[in-house]
Amino acid sequence: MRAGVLGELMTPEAMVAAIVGLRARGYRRIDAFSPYPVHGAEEAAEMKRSRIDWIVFPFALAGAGAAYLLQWYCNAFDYPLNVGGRPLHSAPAFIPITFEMGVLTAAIVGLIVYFALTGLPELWSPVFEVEGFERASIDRFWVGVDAGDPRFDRAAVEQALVELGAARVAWAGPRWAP
Amino acid sequence: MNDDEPFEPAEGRPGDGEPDGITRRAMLELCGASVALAAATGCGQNKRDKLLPYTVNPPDLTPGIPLRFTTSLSLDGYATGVLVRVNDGRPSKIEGNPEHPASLGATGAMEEASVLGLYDPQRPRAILHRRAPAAWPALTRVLGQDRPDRGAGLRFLLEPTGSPLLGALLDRVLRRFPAARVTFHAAARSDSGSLGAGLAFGRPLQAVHDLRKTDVILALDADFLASGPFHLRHAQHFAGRRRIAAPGAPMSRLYVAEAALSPTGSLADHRLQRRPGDVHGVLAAVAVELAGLPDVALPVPKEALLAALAPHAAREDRPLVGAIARDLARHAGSASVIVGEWQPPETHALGHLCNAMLRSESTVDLLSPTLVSLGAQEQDLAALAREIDAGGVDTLVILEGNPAYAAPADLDLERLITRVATSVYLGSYDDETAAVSQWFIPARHPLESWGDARAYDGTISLIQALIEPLHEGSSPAEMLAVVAGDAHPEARLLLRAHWQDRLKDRDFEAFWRDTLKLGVVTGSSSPAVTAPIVPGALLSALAAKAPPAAGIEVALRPDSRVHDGRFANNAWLQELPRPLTKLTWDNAALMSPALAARLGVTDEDRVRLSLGGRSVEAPALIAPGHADEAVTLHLGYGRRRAEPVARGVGFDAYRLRTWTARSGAVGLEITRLGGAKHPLARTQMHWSTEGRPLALRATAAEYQKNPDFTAEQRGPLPSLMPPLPGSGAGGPPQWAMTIDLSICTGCGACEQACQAENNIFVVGKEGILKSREMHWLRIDTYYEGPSEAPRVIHEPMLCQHCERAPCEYVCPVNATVHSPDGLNEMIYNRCVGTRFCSNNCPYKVRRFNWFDWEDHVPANQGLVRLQRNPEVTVRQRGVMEKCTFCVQRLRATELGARIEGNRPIREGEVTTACAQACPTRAIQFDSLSNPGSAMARWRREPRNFAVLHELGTQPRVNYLARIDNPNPEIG
Amino acid sequence: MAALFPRWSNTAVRVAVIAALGGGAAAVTAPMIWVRTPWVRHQNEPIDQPVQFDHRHHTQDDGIHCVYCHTSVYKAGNAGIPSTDKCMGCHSQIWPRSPMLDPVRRAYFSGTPIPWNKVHDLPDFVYFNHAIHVNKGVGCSTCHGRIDTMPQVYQAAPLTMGWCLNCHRRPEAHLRPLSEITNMRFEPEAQPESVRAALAAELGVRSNLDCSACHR
Amino acid sequence: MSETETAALTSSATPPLAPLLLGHPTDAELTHQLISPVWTPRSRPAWLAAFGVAALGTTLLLYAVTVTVWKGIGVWGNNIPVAWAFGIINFVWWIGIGHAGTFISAILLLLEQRWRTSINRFTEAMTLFAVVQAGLFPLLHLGRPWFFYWLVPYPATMQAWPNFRSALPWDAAAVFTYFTVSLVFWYLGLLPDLAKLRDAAPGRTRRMIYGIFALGFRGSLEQHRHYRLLYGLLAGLATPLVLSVHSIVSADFAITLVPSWHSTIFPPFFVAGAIFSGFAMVVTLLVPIRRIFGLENVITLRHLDNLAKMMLVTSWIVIYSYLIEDFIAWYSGSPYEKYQFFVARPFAPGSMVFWTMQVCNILVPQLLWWRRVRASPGLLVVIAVLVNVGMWSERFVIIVLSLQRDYLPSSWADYAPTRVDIALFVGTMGFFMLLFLAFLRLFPFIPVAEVAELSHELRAEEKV
Repeated sequence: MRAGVLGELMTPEAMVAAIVGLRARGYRRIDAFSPYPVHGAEEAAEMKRSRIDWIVFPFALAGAGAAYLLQWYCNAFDYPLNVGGRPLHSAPAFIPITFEMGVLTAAIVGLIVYFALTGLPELWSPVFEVEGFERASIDRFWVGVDAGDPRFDRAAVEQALVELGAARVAWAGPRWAP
Repeated sequence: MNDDEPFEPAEGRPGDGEPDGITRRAMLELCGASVALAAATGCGQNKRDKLLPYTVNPPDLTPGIPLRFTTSLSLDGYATGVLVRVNDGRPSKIEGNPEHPASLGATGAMEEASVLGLYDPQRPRAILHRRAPAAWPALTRVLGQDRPDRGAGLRFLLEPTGSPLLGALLDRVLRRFPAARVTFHAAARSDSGSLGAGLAFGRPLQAVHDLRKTDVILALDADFLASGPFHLRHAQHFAGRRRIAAPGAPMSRLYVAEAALSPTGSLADHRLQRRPGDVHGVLAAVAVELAGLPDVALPVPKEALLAALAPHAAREDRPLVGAIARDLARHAGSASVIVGEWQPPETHALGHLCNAMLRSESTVDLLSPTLVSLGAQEQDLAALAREIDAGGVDTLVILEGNPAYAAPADLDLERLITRVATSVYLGSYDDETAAVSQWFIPARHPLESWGDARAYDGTISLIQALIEPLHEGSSPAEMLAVVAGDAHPEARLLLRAHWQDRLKDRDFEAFWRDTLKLGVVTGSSSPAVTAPIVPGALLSALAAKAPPAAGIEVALRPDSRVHDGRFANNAWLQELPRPLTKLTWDNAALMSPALAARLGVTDEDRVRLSLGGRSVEAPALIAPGHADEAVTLHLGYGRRRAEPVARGVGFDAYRLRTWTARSGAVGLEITRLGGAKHPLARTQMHWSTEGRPLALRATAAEYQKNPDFTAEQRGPLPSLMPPLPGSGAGGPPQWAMTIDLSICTGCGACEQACQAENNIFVVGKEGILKSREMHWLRIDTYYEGPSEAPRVIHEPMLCQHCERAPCEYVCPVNATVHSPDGLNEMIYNRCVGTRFCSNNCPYKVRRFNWFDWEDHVPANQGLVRLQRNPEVTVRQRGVMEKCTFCVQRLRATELGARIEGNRPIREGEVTTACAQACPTRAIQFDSLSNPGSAMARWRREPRNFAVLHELGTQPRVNYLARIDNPNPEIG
Repeated sequence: MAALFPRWSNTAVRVAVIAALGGGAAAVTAPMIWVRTPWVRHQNEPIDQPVQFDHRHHTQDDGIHCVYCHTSVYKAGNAGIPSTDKCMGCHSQIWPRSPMLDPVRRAYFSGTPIPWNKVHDLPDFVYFNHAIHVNKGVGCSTCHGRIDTMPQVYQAAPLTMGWCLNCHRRPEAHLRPLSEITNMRFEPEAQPESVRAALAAELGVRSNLDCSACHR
Repeated sequence: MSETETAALTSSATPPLAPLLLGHPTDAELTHQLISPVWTPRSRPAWLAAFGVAALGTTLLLYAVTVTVWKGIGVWGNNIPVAWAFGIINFVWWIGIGHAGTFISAILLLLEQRWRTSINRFTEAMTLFAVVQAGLFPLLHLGRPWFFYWLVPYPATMQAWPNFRSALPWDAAAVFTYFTVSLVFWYLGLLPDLAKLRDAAPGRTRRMIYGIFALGFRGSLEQHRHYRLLYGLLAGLATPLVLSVHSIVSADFAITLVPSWHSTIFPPFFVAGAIFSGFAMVVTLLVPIRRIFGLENVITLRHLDNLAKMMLVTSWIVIYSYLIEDFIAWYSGSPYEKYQFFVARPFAPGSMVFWTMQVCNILVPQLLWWRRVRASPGLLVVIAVLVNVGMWSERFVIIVLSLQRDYLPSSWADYAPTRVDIALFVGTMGFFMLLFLAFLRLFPFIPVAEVAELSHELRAEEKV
């Protein structure tokens, strides 16, 4: 969230309810911050299932394939040596590393993709400037609407959040903003 | 020879003539070599190496191309001819001289190892007088001065020698000092052979056995295949009759009676375990049986003989000795009796009688003695000791032999020498004798000496220096020349003068050149004489011999490695496993399992051995197959004053030796001592095959009945792997080896040759105790049957160069791979040292550099580096190594053949160091593409097999199952 | 409440991440590049020698043949460094008093060798054999470069294992007629492919990638 | 899998199960309880003492490593034929211990076993630190460790490549992958808790340090959405990975022809053994920590009960493998195998270790059939330590006893470790403890976010 209005809620249930409420009011760019993943929050925000797995899969295949190819290149193509009378292209022996490299690529690419999708690392974010936001990682649940939402209106959102049970509401973002 | 005279190197075998111009270059090369070698041990890539060219290039030398020169190495007076490989001025490897009768191209372990002695950093470097450095002129003044007493107080003690030069010099000395006396003494040599001949023939003749013609042999306490002056010749000739080329082919038969299992005994078809003192009884019983056979011509009165032998013969089992006697008689004319060095004269005499009965004219030659003998001017060691004790000796000149250590203990020479006013000792080390002598002169190593020598059959060979002396020193010839009156004798000039004088009219330079090239003086062997048995003295001696007493007999024998102690500072020999016991870095009291059980003694227990008031402490070692009620001790250990390698190694068995009982005596008392065990470093700890088909054997009869008894251990196996490229006749080389177990004596010469050729480090006793020996080739010895009377088989085990090598596919860095010509290559510089290959080697022939052995073991340091073969990488710590089939030799030969127009490598053109050394020629090496080679022919024999064939490793080293030829009459 | 980190920290982190990744990559690739540079092997660096011996002068001005001094090149593993008497053979007559030749005369008369610095210094576990190469059509200049133009000898070729292997894989590309072995100006690569193939066939040259060909 | 099914699987019928979480703490209380050990000095004396011992052990390790690298592995007791010994035993043992961590955090996650929640962080850390110890040995074990990178296919000027037919490059790849994936998995799990530390730790410096490692994680919907999937994906990757790692380690033996190594049962046998020893190590560490840090409400007897049952199950897989090995040795008729299993192991030198293994791996775990044993933390620790001894002995038996008695009796020789061998082994335990204790002080070793989530879920269920 670059900029927007946030409201602090006390329980995860209230947070889900607030999201539902905001959506009902027609807001689409809703975000929420909670100490742990809250059941139903994503569904309430009508977010789709993450697609990281599908992004990672081709990389994993490519990593495994490259590993196999490299082994073939080293042992059967570039410097073919008679090793114990074994075939130069000893396919079964090349499998373990192929598998390991597939897993390794998947894990590393997965992490990179996660960072890319979530914008991490990002030590500073406008929300961190919000008074009391530090409890979002402990026992508070913050829900907000992004200023980029087509129906965004600061006063209206603040009003809605208070109605939905926010103990306090705050503006996150540049100070000079509306 | 004039140094400035151009010298044409002689072409062809065996030697490359005389090294030229060594005086000017020797030290120079040492410098160059040490720089090169200093670099060879490390990475050496960061500092810039130096190139040191000759200032004047010797005419016959191309730096980088090794030369081979002939010379001779003598042991206890008898010479063995050798070829010495010299790399850029450094003698680096001893090989056999095929032209020399005592070598026939083979070498023993001692010959192989002697090159290390040359570079021993602990060799003394200066003349000492009363332990302070002194100069040669001062010594010559003392030795060369005139004596008013005509030499009455002058005594010489030297080792027996056959050298014509020394003989002539002794004559000169005795002409100048007629009253002087000379003593010949060798601790590891007995005179009972010549005494026995004296009893039998009335004169001291030497028996030379020609085993090329011998079908049945009865060896009595005689290890004729692995010790004695002609053992290399005996071994090769014996193997020729022993090797059975096809099922049903004839082969010889060997009976052995002995106490401790010897290499010879391990090949016996029937082995009688007897105390040394009971061996006479065996021969007596055989003689009695022989005398009773119809076709035997008896040169002595039968009744008298039977009467004389009866007390001895009665102790033996008649059916057994009867069968032996009948077998011998059946082969009369091609049978012989060999009596061991340490048997008493009566046994030797009886042996001569038996040989006469067996019509042995063609198998046993009788020769006049080869050694120098001075008649009345000679006295024995006991007489010398008595004279010194009586104060009759003012000057004692000791020329080698270390008598203060190695003389019989009851003579107490160590004390007596100090009582001589002037004692002069020429010795290889600053040893026990040097410590008690006033003068000490370092002796030259044989490889830096000039001289001549005679083989056991009298053949004369020259000893030529192959390197300028590394240290100040002298030789017996020079010392005698000084006494004879020369001021500045030089051995080379003495030698040339002697032979010039002797040859008179013949072209001396041609003789000199040819002899040095060939290594022997052609036609110089002693002629055989015919001598009839003289019955009188023989019978009375036999009758007078008392039967052996009861009790434990101790047998004192020279060690198969350090001999009489002279090689004690040779780390290679110390670490070379003794045959059969595989003991290194120690000697031990060998005893039978039954005796050990009776005494409550186990391996490594310390025992006190007492004999006639003297005693030593020794570790016990149970030796399967040892005669009961007997203990064998090996001499040459427990040096009281010795150099670092020998220090603290073993116990001194000379302490139990007396002048009259040099071979041992009955009456040994053994006490078990408590306390900690004395760890014995042995390279093999398990002696049973556990029923596994590892070393196959059969009798000749079984072989004839079932020639395919090794079928399970050879032939194709099903495999999922792609087929291997074959090796057709005449195609590119495919190296392979075949080893005939029938003729392997387990002597260890191959192992020693391998070490010398391949820069193999020693690891010390500690290393052996930790099972970290580095030998690329080992000899596995397996015992079968009861440990009281086991059957033995030796199996040389080296890298098998498997075509489907299990070591190769587990190496993560491709440091061990297969070459197109069938070698299992080990690339040290690629090895990271995972040791996975060793785990997966079912033959366990890979060796690991656990440490930087040069850094870790002092015996690998210093001058000994100069011995190293520059064609073989010195291995760094952390890398694996193993037998390479001497790949440096293969590649050199291959390059030569390729340069000569890509011609194929000829049959027998190259061989490995082990095959080259093997006394029995049991190891054959060649390319499979030479189907006519012995290696390939042997493989086609039905008894061919591969060790662990069932694993599918397809080894390139194949074995021929051992075939024994027991007498069917004996159950 | 102010945030724990200032806004610029995001940029700092991005820079740090890029630096770390770049640094990691550099840490891996830099040594690989370094070992491929000539200076790691002192390639092309003239080596000072105890005597200022000039190959350029001896071979070009005086026309002395390589094998006159490097006598054993056709028969031994090493080409051979001439013994001092060879130098003196000429220099007892020519420039007998030159101060430049002082070390040579001193070596000759004292019998102490001239300590030349090794220029082509292979590791001790590598057994390079000159004889087989010159007898099979590999010329001096193929490995040593234009020695005849070097006032001070330097190592012209990388002498890495990979460099050896490149030739051992396809030796025919670098062969020349035996008559041209010592010809410094001859360029084997300039010959037509058919000529080189014929040479390889005539001399029986084959690709040799056997480890023990060089390591033993 | 429903809750009742889970219950049926993980416990015996009576009496009622101990709960996974005791009491009803609020999120704030829970968070405070779980992350406060990071900065509260409450645990200091015990911790300090343990840390001192661990530091001593680490010094010992440094000494042993220095001696080994400086002088060569001749300072070890290895020889020919026993070319592998303590180094590889320790490698396999430590790697095996690591397996339980991955098993708990990945496989139990996929199986939706909620009891993993309280202990997964800590077992993952155990995995990482165990793999660090394990990774030391293949390196040190090389004759020339400075050339370790020759196992990696990099473009060298010598143009030589590794040999991928050998199991050792497989090992290198597997251990490296295992370590990396475990690290990623662990770090990802730690992210939310690092955010908590950033926001709750006393002192700005501390908060900034944690803040840097938290990478700005703030628990937004987007971050949680991808997080959950990636976490699951990594668990999915780690599951076959953990099976493959010990399978590959077992290939170091199984691809050879050494009698008793050359065996197809090795991969499953090794994996089971690894998890067996890993669970034992978890129990060994968990019980004292739970006590020292007063975490009985989070790590309940239910957890210990489940761990004990896992040990019992895996012990039976191991026992089964022993039986099959013996059967195949007999059935194959190979004299080498038969000698190894029926003569060498029970009777040859070193057979004491074999019998130790029999007792510790076969008999001792059977105590876990009794509920009362499983409910006694003290007894569980004793059993777990014995199992670890037993599993170390098993590797000794497999490696040393097999090599001592292979094909040619002539080359048989016995093995004895040296002081350096022992120092290395003890030293790695010290180093492991050092890392582990540092971890306890620096990070919340109970995953706060996950426990809070669990607590929330449990409360929700209670209400239903």
